[in-house]
Amino acid sequence: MILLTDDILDPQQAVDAVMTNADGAYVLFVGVVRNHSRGRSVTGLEYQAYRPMAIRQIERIVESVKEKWNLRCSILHRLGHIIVGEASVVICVAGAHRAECFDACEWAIDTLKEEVPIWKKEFATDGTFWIEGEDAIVAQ
Amino acid sequence: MILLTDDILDPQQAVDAVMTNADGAYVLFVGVVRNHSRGRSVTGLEYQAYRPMAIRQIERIVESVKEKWNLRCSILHRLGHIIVGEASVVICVAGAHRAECFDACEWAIDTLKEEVPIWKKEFATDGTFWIEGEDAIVAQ
Amino acid sequence: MNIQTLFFGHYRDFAPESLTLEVPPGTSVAEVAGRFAEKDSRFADLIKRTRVAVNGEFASPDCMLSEGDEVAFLPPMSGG
Amino acid sequence: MNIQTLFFGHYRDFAPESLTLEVPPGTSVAEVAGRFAEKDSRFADLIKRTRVAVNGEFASPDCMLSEGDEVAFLPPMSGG
Repeated sequence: MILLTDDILDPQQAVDAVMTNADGAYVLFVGVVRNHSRGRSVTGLEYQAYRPMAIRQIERIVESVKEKWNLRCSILHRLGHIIVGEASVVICVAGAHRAECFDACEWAIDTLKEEVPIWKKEFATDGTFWIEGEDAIVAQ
Repeated sequence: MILLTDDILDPQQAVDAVMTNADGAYVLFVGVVRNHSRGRSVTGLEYQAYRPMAIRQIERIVESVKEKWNLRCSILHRLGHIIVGEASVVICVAGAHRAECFDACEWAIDTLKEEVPIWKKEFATDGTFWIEGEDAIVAQ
Repeated sequence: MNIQTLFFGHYRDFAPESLTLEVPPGTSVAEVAGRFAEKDSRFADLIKRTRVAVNGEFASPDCMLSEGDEVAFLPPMSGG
Repeated sequence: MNIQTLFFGHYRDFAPESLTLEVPPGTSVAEVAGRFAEKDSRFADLIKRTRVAVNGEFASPDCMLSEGDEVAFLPPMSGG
Protein backbone atom coordinates (compact mmCIF):
# COMPACT_ATOMS: atom_id res chain seq x y z
CA MET A 1 0.00 0.00 0.00
CA ILE A 2 0.98 3.60 -0.35
CA LEU A 3 -0.52 6.59 1.43
CA LEU A 4 0.01 10.35 1.35
CA THR A 5 -2.08 11.87 4.11
CA ASP A 6 -2.59 14.86 6.39
CA ASP A 7 -3.54 12.48 9.22
CA ILE A 8 -1.28 10.89 11.85
CA LEU A 9 0.56 7.86 10.44
CA ASP A 10 0.02 4.44 11.97
CA PRO A 11 3.13 2.25 11.48
CA GLN A 12 1.07 -0.88 12.20
CA GLN A 13 -0.98 -0.13 9.10
CA ALA A 14 2.18 -0.41 7.00
CA VAL A 15 3.09 -3.69 8.71
CA ASP A 16 -0.36 -5.23 8.29
CA ALA A 17 -0.39 -4.27 4.61
CA VAL A 18 2.67 -6.38 3.80
CA MET A 19 2.93 -9.23 6.32
CA THR A 20 1.69 -12.71 5.45
CA ASN A 21 2.09 -16.00 7.32
CA ALA A 22 4.88 -16.91 4.91
CA ASP A 23 7.05 -14.00 6.07
CA GLY A 24 9.72 -14.59 8.68
CA ALA A 25 10.58 -10.98 9.31
CA TYR A 26 9.79 -7.38 8.67
CA VAL A 27 11.91 -4.28 8.81
CA LEU A 28 10.17 -1.03 9.61
CA PHE A 29 11.68 2.41 9.12
CA VAL A 30 9.97 5.37 10.74
CA GLY A 31 11.14 8.96 10.29
CA VAL A 32 10.11 11.19 13.15
CA VAL A 33 10.17 14.98 13.56
CA ARG A 34 12.99 15.75 15.97
CA ASN A 35 13.36 18.76 18.21
CA HIS A 36 16.55 20.03 16.57
CA SER A 37 18.04 20.36 13.11
CA ARG A 38 21.26 21.94 11.83
CA GLY A 39 21.85 23.38 15.30
CA ARG A 40 18.38 24.98 15.51
CA SER A 41 15.59 24.16 17.92
CA VAL A 42 12.64 22.88 15.87
CA THR A 43 8.99 23.06 16.87
CA GLY A 44 7.38 21.49 13.80
CA LEU A 45 7.45 20.89 10.07
CA GLU A 46 5.14 21.43 7.17
CA TYR A 47 5.33 19.00 4.26
CA GLN A 48 4.35 20.02 0.75
CA ALA A 49 4.07 17.61 -2.20
CA TYR A 50 3.65 17.65 -5.95
CA ARG A 51 0.98 15.14 -5.16
CA PRO A 52 0.23 13.22 -8.41
CA MET A 53 3.93 12.88 -9.21
CA ALA A 54 4.78 12.00 -5.60
CA ILE A 55 2.23 9.20 -5.63
CA ARG A 56 3.56 7.83 -8.92
CA GLN A 57 7.17 8.02 -7.71
CA ILE A 58 6.30 6.20 -4.47
CA GLU A 59 4.43 3.55 -6.47
CA ARG A 60 7.61 3.06 -8.50
CA ILE A 61 9.65 2.49 -5.35
CA VAL A 62 7.17 -0.18 -4.23
CA GLU A 63 7.33 -1.78 -7.70
CA SER A 64 11.13 -1.68 -7.73
CA VAL A 65 11.32 -3.43 -4.35
CA LYS A 66 9.10 -6.13 -5.84
CA GLU A 67 11.25 -6.40 -8.98
CA LYS A 68 14.68 -6.20 -7.36
CA TRP A 69 14.06 -8.25 -4.23
CA ASN A 70 10.66 -9.85 -4.82
CA LEU A 71 9.53 -8.33 -1.51
CA ARG A 72 6.38 -6.50 -0.50
CA CYS A 73 6.82 -2.89 0.62
CA SER A 74 4.41 -0.30 1.98
CA ILE A 75 5.10 3.42 2.20
CA LEU A 76 3.17 6.07 4.14
CA HIS A 77 4.12 9.76 4.04
CA ARG A 78 2.64 12.56 6.08
CA LEU A 79 1.77 15.93 4.51
CA GLY A 80 0.79 19.25 6.04
CA HIS A 81 1.75 20.45 9.50
CA ILE A 82 3.35 18.00 11.86
CA ILE A 83 4.79 18.38 15.36
CA VAL A 84 7.88 17.05 17.16
CA GLY A 85 7.61 13.35 17.91
CA GLU A 86 5.15 12.58 15.11
CA ALA A 87 6.06 10.29 12.22
CA SER A 88 6.70 11.88 8.83
CA VAL A 89 7.36 8.67 6.90
CA VAL A 90 6.81 4.95 7.47
CA ILE A 91 8.29 2.20 5.28
CA CYS A 92 7.78 -1.51 5.91
CA VAL A 93 9.36 -4.39 3.99
CA ALA A 94 8.40 -7.97 4.80
CA GLY A 95 10.00 -11.18 3.61
CA ALA A 96 11.48 -14.55 4.43
CA HIS A 97 15.08 -13.41 4.93
CA ARG A 98 16.21 -10.51 7.05
CA ALA A 99 19.24 -9.26 5.10
CA GLU A 100 17.11 -8.58 2.02
CA CYS A 101 14.47 -6.81 4.10
CA PHE A 102 17.11 -4.47 5.57
CA ASP A 103 18.60 -3.77 2.14
CA ALA A 104 15.26 -3.12 0.48
CA CYS A 105 13.94 -0.91 3.29
CA GLU A 106 17.08 1.22 3.36
CA TRP A 107 17.06 1.51 -0.44
CA ALA A 108 13.40 2.57 -0.34
CA ILE A 109 13.94 5.44 2.12
CA ASP A 110 17.15 6.58 0.36
CA THR A 111 15.31 6.60 -2.98
CA LEU A 112 12.27 8.35 -1.54
CA LYS A 113 14.46 11.20 -0.32
CA GLU A 114 16.04 11.57 -3.78
CA GLU A 115 13.16 10.92 -6.14
CA VAL A 116 9.84 11.82 -4.52
CA PRO A 117 8.77 15.46 -4.95
CA ILE A 118 8.05 16.37 -1.34
CA TRP A 119 9.49 19.36 0.52
CA LYS A 120 9.48 20.50 4.09
CA LYS A 121 9.32 23.86 5.76
CA GLU A 122 10.96 23.87 9.17
CA PHE A 123 9.52 25.94 12.02
CA ALA A 124 12.39 26.74 14.37
CA THR A 125 12.67 29.05 17.36
CA ASP A 126 14.81 31.44 15.26
CA GLY A 127 12.69 31.46 12.14
CA THR A 128 11.02 29.44 9.40
CA PHE A 129 13.08 27.73 6.71
CA TRP A 130 12.45 25.89 3.48
CA ILE A 131 14.64 22.81 3.45
CA GLU A 132 15.88 22.07 -0.06
CA GLY A 133 18.41 19.26 0.03
CA GLU A 134 21.34 20.61 2.07
CA ASP A 135 20.04 24.19 1.89
CA ALA A 136 17.88 25.91 4.49
CA ILE A 137 16.30 29.00 2.92
CA VAL A 138 14.57 31.61 5.06
CA ALA A 139 10.84 31.49 4.33
CA GLN A 140 9.07 34.75 3.59
CA MET B 1 15.52 -2.24 27.63
CA ILE B 2 15.85 -5.96 27.25
CA LEU B 3 13.17 -8.58 27.83
CA LEU B 4 13.02 -12.38 27.69
CA THR B 5 9.42 -13.39 28.18
CA ASP B 6 6.83 -16.13 27.66
CA ASP B 7 4.25 -13.43 26.84
CA ILE B 8 3.34 -11.97 23.46
CA LEU B 9 5.85 -9.32 22.36
CA ASP B 10 4.72 -5.75 21.80
CA PRO B 11 6.99 -4.02 19.22
CA GLN B 12 5.75 -0.61 20.38
CA GLN B 13 7.27 -1.32 23.80
CA ALA B 14 10.69 -1.61 22.14
CA VAL B 15 10.12 1.65 20.24
CA ASP B 16 8.94 3.58 23.30
CA ALA B 17 11.94 2.36 25.27
CA VAL B 18 14.45 4.00 22.91
CA MET B 19 12.81 6.98 21.19
CA THR B 20 13.39 10.51 22.45
CA ASN B 21 12.42 13.85 20.91
CA ALA B 22 16.00 14.21 19.69
CA ASP B 23 15.70 11.12 17.45
CA GLY B 24 14.89 11.56 13.79
CA ALA B 25 14.31 7.92 12.99
CA TYR B 26 13.98 4.43 14.27
CA VAL B 27 14.54 1.09 12.60
CA LEU B 28 12.56 -1.84 13.92
CA PHE B 29 13.29 -5.47 13.14
CA VAL B 30 10.65 -8.06 13.99
CA GLY B 31 11.17 -11.79 13.49
CA VAL B 32 7.91 -13.65 13.08
CA VAL B 33 7.09 -17.37 13.08
CA ARG B 34 6.34 -18.32 9.50
CA ASN B 35 4.25 -21.20 8.26
CA HIS B 36 7.07 -22.98 6.46
CA SER B 37 10.74 -23.74 7.01
CA ARG B 38 13.24 -25.81 5.04
CA GLY B 39 10.39 -27.07 2.85
CA ARG B 40 8.25 -28.16 5.81
CA SER B 41 4.90 -26.83 6.89
CA VAL B 42 5.33 -25.32 10.37
CA THR B 43 2.62 -24.97 13.01
CA GLY B 44 4.62 -23.44 15.84
CA LEU B 45 7.92 -23.11 17.65
CA GLU B 46 9.17 -23.57 21.16
CA TYR B 47 12.07 -21.40 22.30
CA GLN B 48 14.46 -22.52 25.01
CA ALA B 49 17.15 -20.35 26.60
CA TYR B 50 20.14 -20.58 28.88
CA ARG B 51 18.46 -17.70 30.57
CA PRO B 52 21.09 -15.94 32.74
CA MET B 53 23.69 -16.14 29.96
CA ALA B 54 21.15 -15.11 27.29
CA ILE B 55 20.25 -12.01 29.29
CA ARG B 56 23.91 -11.09 29.75
CA GLN B 57 24.67 -11.65 26.06
CA ILE B 58 21.70 -9.51 25.00
CA GLU B 59 22.82 -6.78 27.43
CA ARG B 60 26.22 -6.87 25.74
CA ILE B 61 24.63 -6.34 22.32
CA VAL B 62 22.76 -3.29 23.65
CA GLU B 63 26.00 -2.00 25.20
CA SER B 64 27.94 -2.59 21.97
CA VAL B 65 25.38 -0.63 19.94
CA LYS B 66 25.89 2.21 22.41
CA GLU B 67 29.68 1.97 22.17
CA LYS B 68 30.03 1.44 18.41
CA TRP B 69 27.28 3.78 17.17
CA ASN B 70 26.28 5.77 20.28
CA LEU B 71 22.67 4.65 19.65
CA ARG B 72 19.99 3.32 21.94
CA CYS B 73 18.80 -0.22 21.26
CA SER B 74 16.10 -2.37 22.82
CA ILE B 75 15.76 -6.12 22.38
CA LEU B 76 12.80 -8.35 23.25
CA HIS B 77 12.87 -12.14 22.76
CA ARG B 78 10.01 -14.55 23.19
CA LEU B 79 10.48 -17.89 25.00
CA GLY B 80 8.25 -20.95 25.30
CA HIS B 81 5.62 -21.99 22.79
CA ILE B 82 4.72 -19.59 20.01
CA ILE B 83 2.41 -19.91 17.01
CA VAL B 84 2.59 -18.86 13.35
CA GLY B 85 2.30 -15.09 12.93
CA GLU B 86 3.55 -14.23 16.41
CA ALA B 87 6.78 -12.30 16.93
CA SER B 88 9.80 -14.21 18.25
CA VAL B 89 12.18 -11.26 18.43
CA VAL B 90 11.93 -7.46 18.33
CA ILE B 91 14.88 -5.10 17.99
CA CYS B 92 14.59 -1.33 17.83
CA VAL B 93 17.38 1.18 17.25
CA ALA B 94 16.69 4.90 17.40
CA GLY B 95 18.92 7.78 16.40
CA ALA B 96 19.39 10.98 14.48
CA HIS B 97 20.64 9.42 11.22
CA ARG B 98 19.03 6.56 9.38
CA ALA B 99 22.05 4.78 7.88
CA GLU B 100 23.52 4.16 11.33
CA CYS B 101 20.18 2.92 12.66
CA PHE B 102 19.94 0.37 9.82
CA ASP B 103 23.55 -0.77 10.36
CA ALA B 104 23.20 -1.09 14.12
CA CYS B 105 19.84 -2.90 13.96
CA GLU B 106 21.09 -5.42 11.40
CA TRP B 107 24.29 -5.97 13.38
CA ALA B 108 22.21 -6.54 16.54
CA ILE B 109 20.01 -9.27 15.03
CA ASP B 110 22.98 -10.94 13.29
CA THR B 111 24.91 -10.97 16.56
CA LEU B 112 21.91 -12.19 18.55
CA LYS B 113 21.61 -15.21 16.27
CA GLU B 114 25.31 -16.03 16.73
CA GLU B 115 25.96 -15.19 20.34
CA VAL B 116 22.80 -15.53 22.41
CA PRO B 117 22.15 -19.02 23.83
CA ILE B 118 18.58 -19.55 22.65
CA TRP B 119 17.33 -22.56 20.68
CA LYS B 120 14.12 -23.43 18.94
CA LYS B 121 12.18 -26.63 18.47
CA GLU B 122 10.07 -26.58 15.33
CA PHE B 123 6.66 -28.24 15.25
CA ALA B 124 5.97 -29.23 11.65
CA THR B 125 3.26 -31.33 10.06
CA ASP B 126 5.81 -34.11 9.48
CA GLY B 127 7.43 -34.08 12.92
CA THR B 128 9.18 -32.07 15.57
CA PHE B 129 12.74 -30.86 15.06
CA TRP B 130 15.43 -29.19 17.11
CA ILE B 131 16.95 -26.41 15.04
CA GLU B 132 20.67 -26.12 15.72
CA GLY B 133 22.24 -23.65 13.30
CA GLU B 134 21.80 -25.22 9.86
CA ASP B 135 20.82 -28.61 11.32
CA ALA B 136 17.29 -29.83 11.97
CA ILE B 137 17.43 -32.81 14.35
CA VAL B 138 14.40 -35.00 14.93
CA ALA B 139 13.17 -34.44 18.48
CA GLN B 140 12.48 -37.47 20.62
CA MET C 1 0.08 27.74 -27.11
CA ASN C 2 -0.69 27.53 -23.39
CA ILE C 3 1.37 25.70 -20.79
CA GLN C 4 1.10 25.54 -17.03
CA THR C 5 3.96 26.09 -14.57
CA LEU C 6 4.19 24.74 -11.02
CA PHE C 7 6.54 25.97 -8.30
CA PHE C 8 7.51 24.35 -5.00
CA GLY C 9 9.67 24.95 -1.94
CA HIS C 10 10.89 28.48 -1.34
CA TYR C 11 9.87 29.53 -4.89
CA ARG C 12 6.28 29.24 -3.64
CA ASP C 13 6.99 32.29 -1.45
CA PHE C 14 7.12 34.58 -4.51
CA ALA C 15 5.67 32.49 -7.36
CA PRO C 16 2.10 31.33 -7.69
CA GLU C 17 1.64 27.61 -7.12
CA SER C 18 0.21 27.28 -10.62
CA LEU C 19 0.33 29.67 -13.55
CA THR C 20 -0.94 29.46 -17.14
CA LEU C 21 1.53 30.93 -19.63
CA GLU C 22 1.26 31.62 -23.35
CA VAL C 23 4.43 30.66 -25.21
CA PRO C 24 5.32 30.12 -28.89
CA PRO C 25 5.22 26.55 -30.17
CA GLY C 26 8.62 24.87 -29.81
CA THR C 27 9.47 26.60 -26.53
CA SER C 28 11.77 24.56 -24.28
CA VAL C 29 11.60 24.20 -20.51
CA ALA C 30 14.83 26.21 -20.23
CA GLU C 31 13.27 29.05 -22.21
CA VAL C 32 10.29 29.10 -19.88
CA ALA C 33 12.69 29.32 -16.94
CA GLY C 34 14.50 32.16 -18.75
CA ARG C 35 11.27 34.14 -18.94
CA PHE C 36 10.88 34.00 -15.17
CA ALA C 37 14.54 34.95 -14.66
CA GLU C 38 14.12 38.02 -16.87
CA LYS C 39 11.26 39.31 -14.76
CA ASP C 40 12.63 38.52 -11.30
CA SER C 41 16.24 37.83 -10.30
CA ARG C 42 15.06 35.37 -7.66
CA PHE C 43 14.45 32.98 -10.58
CA ALA C 44 17.99 33.45 -11.93
CA ASP C 45 19.12 30.08 -10.59
CA LEU C 46 15.87 28.29 -11.45
CA ILE C 47 17.27 25.82 -14.00
CA LYS C 48 20.49 25.34 -12.04
CA ARG C 49 18.76 24.63 -8.71
CA THR C 50 15.77 22.62 -9.83
CA ARG C 51 15.03 19.36 -11.56
CA VAL C 52 12.27 19.62 -14.08
CA ALA C 53 9.17 17.51 -14.60
CA VAL C 54 6.88 17.72 -17.61
CA ASN C 55 3.44 16.25 -17.01
CA GLY C 56 4.67 14.63 -13.80
CA GLU C 57 7.73 12.88 -15.28
CA PHE C 58 11.33 14.02 -14.90
CA ALA C 59 12.44 15.78 -18.09
CA SER C 60 15.47 17.57 -19.48
CA PRO C 61 15.61 21.40 -19.59
CA ASP C 62 15.91 20.96 -23.39
CA CYS C 63 12.50 19.31 -23.50
CA MET C 64 10.26 20.95 -26.15
CA LEU C 65 6.85 21.74 -24.78
CA SER C 66 3.46 21.06 -26.34
CA GLU C 67 0.08 22.66 -25.87
CA GLY C 68 -1.31 21.99 -22.39
CA ASP C 69 1.94 20.66 -20.89
CA GLU C 70 2.44 20.99 -17.14
CA VAL C 71 6.00 22.12 -16.29
CA ALA C 72 7.08 21.68 -12.66
CA PHE C 73 10.29 23.15 -11.24
CA LEU C 74 11.45 20.85 -8.42
CA PRO C 75 14.02 22.19 -5.94
CA PRO C 76 16.22 19.63 -4.09
CA MET C 77 13.71 17.41 -2.34
CA SER C 78 13.38 17.03 1.41
CA GLY C 79 10.75 14.37 2.01
CA GLY C 80 11.16 11.48 4.41
CA MET D 1 35.10 -31.60 43.54
CA ASN D 2 31.58 -31.02 42.27
CA ILE D 3 30.63 -29.30 39.04
CA GLN D 4 27.31 -28.83 37.34
CA THR D 5 26.57 -29.56 33.66
CA LEU D 6 23.84 -28.02 31.54
CA PHE D 7 22.52 -29.34 28.22
CA PHE D 8 20.39 -27.62 25.58
CA GLY D 9 18.78 -28.28 22.21
CA HIS D 10 18.43 -31.89 21.13
CA TYR D 11 20.80 -33.04 23.92
CA ARG D 12 18.00 -32.20 26.31
CA ASP D 13 16.07 -35.15 24.82
CA PHE D 14 18.45 -37.64 26.45
CA ALA D 15 20.44 -35.63 28.99
CA PRO D 16 19.07 -34.02 32.12
CA GLU D 17 18.83 -30.24 31.95
CA SER D 18 21.15 -29.96 34.93
CA LEU D 19 23.42 -32.58 36.51
CA THR D 20 25.86 -32.45 39.42
CA LEU D 21 29.05 -34.42 38.72
CA GLU D 22 32.01 -35.31 40.91
CA VAL D 23 35.32 -34.92 39.07
CA PRO D 24 38.98 -34.78 40.17
CA PRO D 25 40.50 -31.31 40.65
CA GLY D 26 42.10 -30.07 37.42
CA THR D 27 39.52 -31.67 35.14
CA SER D 28 39.00 -29.79 31.86
CA VAL D 29 35.74 -29.13 30.04
CA ALA D 30 36.85 -31.53 27.27
CA GLU D 31 37.41 -34.26 29.86
CA VAL D 32 33.90 -33.76 31.21
CA ALA D 33 32.56 -34.08 27.65
CA GLY D 34 34.66 -37.26 27.27
CA ARG D 35 32.94 -38.79 30.28
CA PHE D 36 29.54 -38.34 28.65
CA ALA D 37 30.81 -39.73 25.33
CA GLU D 38 32.10 -42.86 27.07
CA LYS D 39 28.70 -43.63 28.55
CA ASP D 40 26.52 -42.76 25.54
CA SER D 41 27.58 -42.48 21.88
CA ARG D 42 25.05 -39.69 21.33
CA PHE D 43 27.53 -37.45 23.18
CA ALA D 44 30.42 -38.49 20.90
CA ASP D 45 30.28 -35.20 18.98
CA LEU D 46 29.60 -33.07 22.06
CA ILE D 47 32.81 -31.00 21.98
CA LYS D 48 32.80 -30.80 18.18
CA ARG D 49 29.19 -29.63 17.90
CA THR D 50 28.91 -27.34 20.88
CA ARG D 51 30.44 -24.16 22.15
CA VAL D 52 31.17 -24.24 25.83
CA ALA D 53 30.32 -21.79 28.58
CA VAL D 54 31.72 -21.91 32.10
CA ASN D 55 29.66 -19.97 34.62
CA GLY D 56 27.75 -18.29 31.81
CA GLU D 57 30.79 -17.07 29.83
CA PHE D 58 32.12 -18.63 26.64
CA ALA D 59 35.18 -20.75 27.45
CA SER D 60 37.66 -23.00 25.70
CA PRO D 61 37.33 -26.81 25.93
CA ASP D 62 40.78 -26.70 27.60
CA CYS D 63 39.39 -24.62 30.45
CA MET D 64 40.30 -26.15 33.82
CA LEU D 65 37.32 -26.39 36.11
CA SER D 66 37.03 -25.38 39.75
CA GLU D 67 34.73 -26.49 42.53
CA GLY D 68 31.14 -25.37 41.88
CA ASP D 69 31.66 -24.40 38.21
CA GLU D 70 28.66 -24.53 35.91
CA VAL D 71 29.57 -26.04 32.52
CA ALA D 72 27.07 -25.50 29.67
CA PHE D 73 27.28 -27.26 26.31
CA LEU D 74 25.76 -24.94 23.71
CA PRO D 75 24.75 -26.41 20.33
CA PRO D 76 24.61 -24.04 17.32
CA MET D 77 22.15 -21.38 18.40
CA SER D 78 18.83 -20.69 16.74
CA GLY D 79 17.33 -17.69 18.48
CA GLY D 80 15.87 -14.73 16.67
